[in-house]
Amino acid sequence: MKKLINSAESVVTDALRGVAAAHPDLRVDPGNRIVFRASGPRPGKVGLVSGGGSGHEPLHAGFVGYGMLDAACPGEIFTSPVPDQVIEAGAAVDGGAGVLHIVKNYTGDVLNFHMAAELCAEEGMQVASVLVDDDVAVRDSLHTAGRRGTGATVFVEKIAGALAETGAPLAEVARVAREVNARSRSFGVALSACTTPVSGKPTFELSETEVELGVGIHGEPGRSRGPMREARELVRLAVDALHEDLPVSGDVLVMVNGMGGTPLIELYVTFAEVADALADRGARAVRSLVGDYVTSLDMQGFSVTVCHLTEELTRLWDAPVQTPALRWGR
Amino acid sequence: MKKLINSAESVVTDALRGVAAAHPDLRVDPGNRIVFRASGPRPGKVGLVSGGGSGHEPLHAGFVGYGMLDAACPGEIFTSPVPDQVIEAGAAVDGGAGVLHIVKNYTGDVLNFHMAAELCAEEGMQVASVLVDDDVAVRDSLHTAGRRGTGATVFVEKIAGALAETGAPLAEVARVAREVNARSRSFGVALSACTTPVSGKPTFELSETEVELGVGIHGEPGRSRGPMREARELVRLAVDALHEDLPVSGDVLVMVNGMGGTPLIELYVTFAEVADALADRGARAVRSLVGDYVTSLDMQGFSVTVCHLTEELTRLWDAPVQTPALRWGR
Amino acid sequence: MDIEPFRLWIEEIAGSVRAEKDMLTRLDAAIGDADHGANLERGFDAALQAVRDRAPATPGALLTLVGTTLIRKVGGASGPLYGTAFREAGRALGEAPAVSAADLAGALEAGLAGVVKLGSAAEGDKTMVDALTPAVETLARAARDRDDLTGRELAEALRAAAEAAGKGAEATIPMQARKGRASYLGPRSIGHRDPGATSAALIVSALHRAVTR
Amino acid sequence: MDIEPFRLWIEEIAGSVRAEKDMLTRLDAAIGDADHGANLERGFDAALQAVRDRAPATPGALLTLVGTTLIRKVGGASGPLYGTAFREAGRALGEAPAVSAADLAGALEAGLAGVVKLGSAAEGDKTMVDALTPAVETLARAARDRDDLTGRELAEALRAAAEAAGKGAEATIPMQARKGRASYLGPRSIGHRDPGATSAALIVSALHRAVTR
Ligand SMILES: Nc1ncnc2c1ncn2[C@@H]1O[C@H](COP(=O)(O)OP(=O)(O)O)[C@@H](O)[C@H]1O
Ligand SMILES: Nc1ncnc2c1ncn2[C@@H]1O[C@H](COP(=O)(O)OP(=O)(O)O)[C@@H](O)[C@H]1O
Ligand SMILES: [Mg+2]
Ligand SMILES: [Mg+2]
Ligand SMILES: [Mg+2]
Ligand SMILES: [Mg+2]
Repeated sequence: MKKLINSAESVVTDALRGVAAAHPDLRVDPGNRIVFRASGPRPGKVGLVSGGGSGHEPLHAGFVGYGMLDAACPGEIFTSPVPDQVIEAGAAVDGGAGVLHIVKNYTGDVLNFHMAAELCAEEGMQVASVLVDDDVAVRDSLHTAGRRGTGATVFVEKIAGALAETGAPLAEVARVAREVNARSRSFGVALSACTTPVSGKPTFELSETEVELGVGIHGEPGRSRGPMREARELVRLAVDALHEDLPVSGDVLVMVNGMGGTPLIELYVTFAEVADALADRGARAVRSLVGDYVTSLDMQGFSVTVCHLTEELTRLWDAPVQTPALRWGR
Repeated sequence: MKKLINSAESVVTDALRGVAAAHPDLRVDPGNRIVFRASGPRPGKVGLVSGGGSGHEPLHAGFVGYGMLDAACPGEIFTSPVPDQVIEAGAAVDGGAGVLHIVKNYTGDVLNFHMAAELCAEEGMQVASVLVDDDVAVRDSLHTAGRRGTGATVFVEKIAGALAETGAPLAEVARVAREVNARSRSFGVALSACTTPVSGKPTFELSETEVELGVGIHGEPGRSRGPMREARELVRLAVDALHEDLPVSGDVLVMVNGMGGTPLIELYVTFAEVADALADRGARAVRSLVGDYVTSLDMQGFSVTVCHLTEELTRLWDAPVQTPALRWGR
Repeated sequence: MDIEPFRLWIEEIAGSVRAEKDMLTRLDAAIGDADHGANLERGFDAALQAVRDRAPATPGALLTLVGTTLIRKVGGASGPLYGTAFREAGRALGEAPAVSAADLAGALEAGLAGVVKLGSAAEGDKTMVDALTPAVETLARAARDRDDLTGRELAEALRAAAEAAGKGAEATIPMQARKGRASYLGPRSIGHRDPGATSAALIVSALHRAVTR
Repeated sequence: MDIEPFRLWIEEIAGSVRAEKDMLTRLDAAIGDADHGANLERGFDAALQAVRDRAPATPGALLTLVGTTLIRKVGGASGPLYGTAFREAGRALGEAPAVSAADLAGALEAGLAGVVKLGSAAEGDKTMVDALTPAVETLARAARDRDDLTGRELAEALRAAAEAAGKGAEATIPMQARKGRASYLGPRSIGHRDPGATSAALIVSALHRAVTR
């Protein structure tokens, strides 16, 4: 394993120093490991806090800024943040209109945000939580941990962030966040596993002729293993999985997401196939993102996330955003 | 080799379909392999045309748009474009004020752009060329191919693009482009080689304990091989190499560039060390980019590019830009 | 039992987590995300440090401090779960400067209940609950049968509890996970030992060693 | 010589480039960017197609068409260089429907001059020039000595030229590159055979085969 790090222990803190040095619009609290907007809370605006394990950059710190998050709480690599971070972050960004926690559905994230929310509520803070669980590779059921939160997190953060910017109340911001999640589905395919700095070994082994279908964003192996195929066929498998869960049609927002190790030229090849596969089903990719947005360290592969748009969601998606990783309209 | 492609032969065309589908602001001519601004030429504005081998995405197509390029000509993977592309692109973007060719200094690019420029001139088009040659890993001399053009290309395209947007004449735009190049230096370090779709094998072999110092952007092995070290020390080597060639001081624009396979969290770790190493020499990273801007397919590693700013260059860097890969101020 | 064996317990846990870190991570790599060893090392090192720095006065205060530290430092699923376990156990012990074997058993029962309430895993779901439940039941049964246990009897009960925890962890191998990350694998989680059940067994063993040291 | 051996030449080049594509790419991977085989395959396949589609009437027109096609299709360093070589050679042959061995030698000299003018590489710089120069000189010497060569003499001269090209390519191994991508390696380019010199030798060999076929 070769990694551009000083030590496995200091990766997250070192990266936060880099974030602070690179982005004057952000303020970093390295001790508590929180990334805020430098501009501070805006009175009357709902504060958006998200967080999760590191290793998924630009998620979440890269989405802090005007029109999106107010603060991000990065945990250790692939480990959810601790409640203290979430509590501190919420207190710092609360403009009096309450705080929305955007939580990806993993046991660790859920439990730690849950504890934080309880403690915040005890101290009189208005807190709502929205759970992102868009990954159709995992079958949902009452008796399991439920679906994982993956690519839709970017959509939820962007769209809820845009609504919050208008001064909408907490309940409304939470409502739209849940709506985005309900309308979004993701599926991932890995060509290779990833290697965490701490373990130093790939999280699973794939041969030169295999892919992992339905892979998670922590290097968890997926639903099944299959033979490597050309991009067109891998995309068909992914779009079929999305379609089976929630039939695609109409205007959709699409993200073709690299996992950290995929060359951008391959993501464009993939996007071309996704757009075709959607068109074949009568859906139109009217808005899109192509690139690395929710990564898994150095994993190679792609995920597709589709969100079924409404007029409101399209408008909020198009609204100005100014963060390190998403920027437009301003 | 596993790649998200349909075939080695169709990578570039397939990716161009993806670019067309993802970016309504761009117009793609798939036959001639040219990416234009959808808005077309603006009368009186110098047209900026760049191009080069594919595999370096987002360079160059990702930099087509307001405030930057007017057209990009992607060649095959790591192979310069052919003169026809450059001629067609220039004819389409010429708003009557002439066309600037931004050419990275590789024999193939130089020869093909040179042939294109000659043919354009024969047809009465006003053409100027600027050669980007910022890579200090290659010793410059009259008897060699000279330095390679790498990261500074992004700076040249951004800053010359901003000046062209003001309606400045061709000679002025070429002058500022050359100034940016003269004030910029780059150095790259590879942790792994890259694999082209056609060859299917890594361009060189590196052991688990080695790095390639001064690597090029086509998977060319670098100046020398050295032991793998922590990020801080690799950065010192890179910044030393820059400093030896053109002492760093004052306000600088810095890019820490991934090579396609490097996790973003590692690039932030790297940026933190670069900012420190510059500060130790009395320079300040007042503007920065951290991410994948000039890639080498799936190569892992980083390159650092430093541009010594002037007031004019800072102003032009800050000017609005609206392209797939760089976007601000608008 | 005064506070000393509780202090030793945390020391023993920190030591065995450090020794078995790679093994725990390897188990987590197979069906999770390869961080369980690092998570627990970070957590118990910090807990040990907190106990040294803050020198809590009672067993209850010590366990509560350990739990709070785990919650604050570990993250992931195991942080809040183990953290809650220690906090609930500490709360059950109250402020008594010394506690009986029955108190200890009651505290561990409270800790387990906290884990189940927070994570809503049942036995058979392939989690730490599968190691903790038989261990806690073994100790509780021994303590329930008698007024109080002698030192030797307590040691023997804890040995049996540790053995039960180890068996419980072993028994997770053929299970299909229904909670935590491993559940994403569905049937492919079968055939792997659960990392949290394995660390739970280490924690119970550590208690046995702490009491007999 | 009428147009036929020239048509055959392009066919032979396309065939041997296709056969040796991987070898050329491997050489380019060692000191360049691993595309020389693909570049030339794309170029000469297109050239062959163009010759078939457009059926040029004279040797000069054929070589010019090949050169233009290479420039349009190959890209990279080798595209303009080989393209210029064929275009200059074609231009030298003018519109004659048949040409002498001396004409051929003159055309190849013109082609080589075009390469040198465009790329400004000298012998010893570790480029295609190191294979082309001895080959062109060998042929020119044979043609200069005589009024015109018989078919057998021309074949023999081209065999010698091909051999000289091969030796020239071989001789690039110990050279340090001063032009093209390989120059970036500095002393590390030593010990590798130049891909362009190697393909140049294939092209000269192909001419020998075309004339004797
Ligand atoms: N809902 C739950 N209830 C009880 N234990 C759980 C639950 N979810 C996960 N666990 C335990 O946590 C362990 C994983 O811990 P760890 O790797 O530290 O956290 P994470 O899964 O967040 O990376 C699992 O092996 C399992 O024993
Ligand atoms: N300036 C030059 N003059 C003559 N030949 C050159 C020059 N530069 C490069 N070459 C030849 O071109 C070959 C490489 O061609 P190719 O791989 O197709 O192009 P690129 O280097 O652009 O990828 C080299 O092996 C060398 O023989
Ligand atoms: Mg984890
Ligand atoms: Mg090339
Ligand atoms: Mg884990
Ligand atoms: Mg090449």
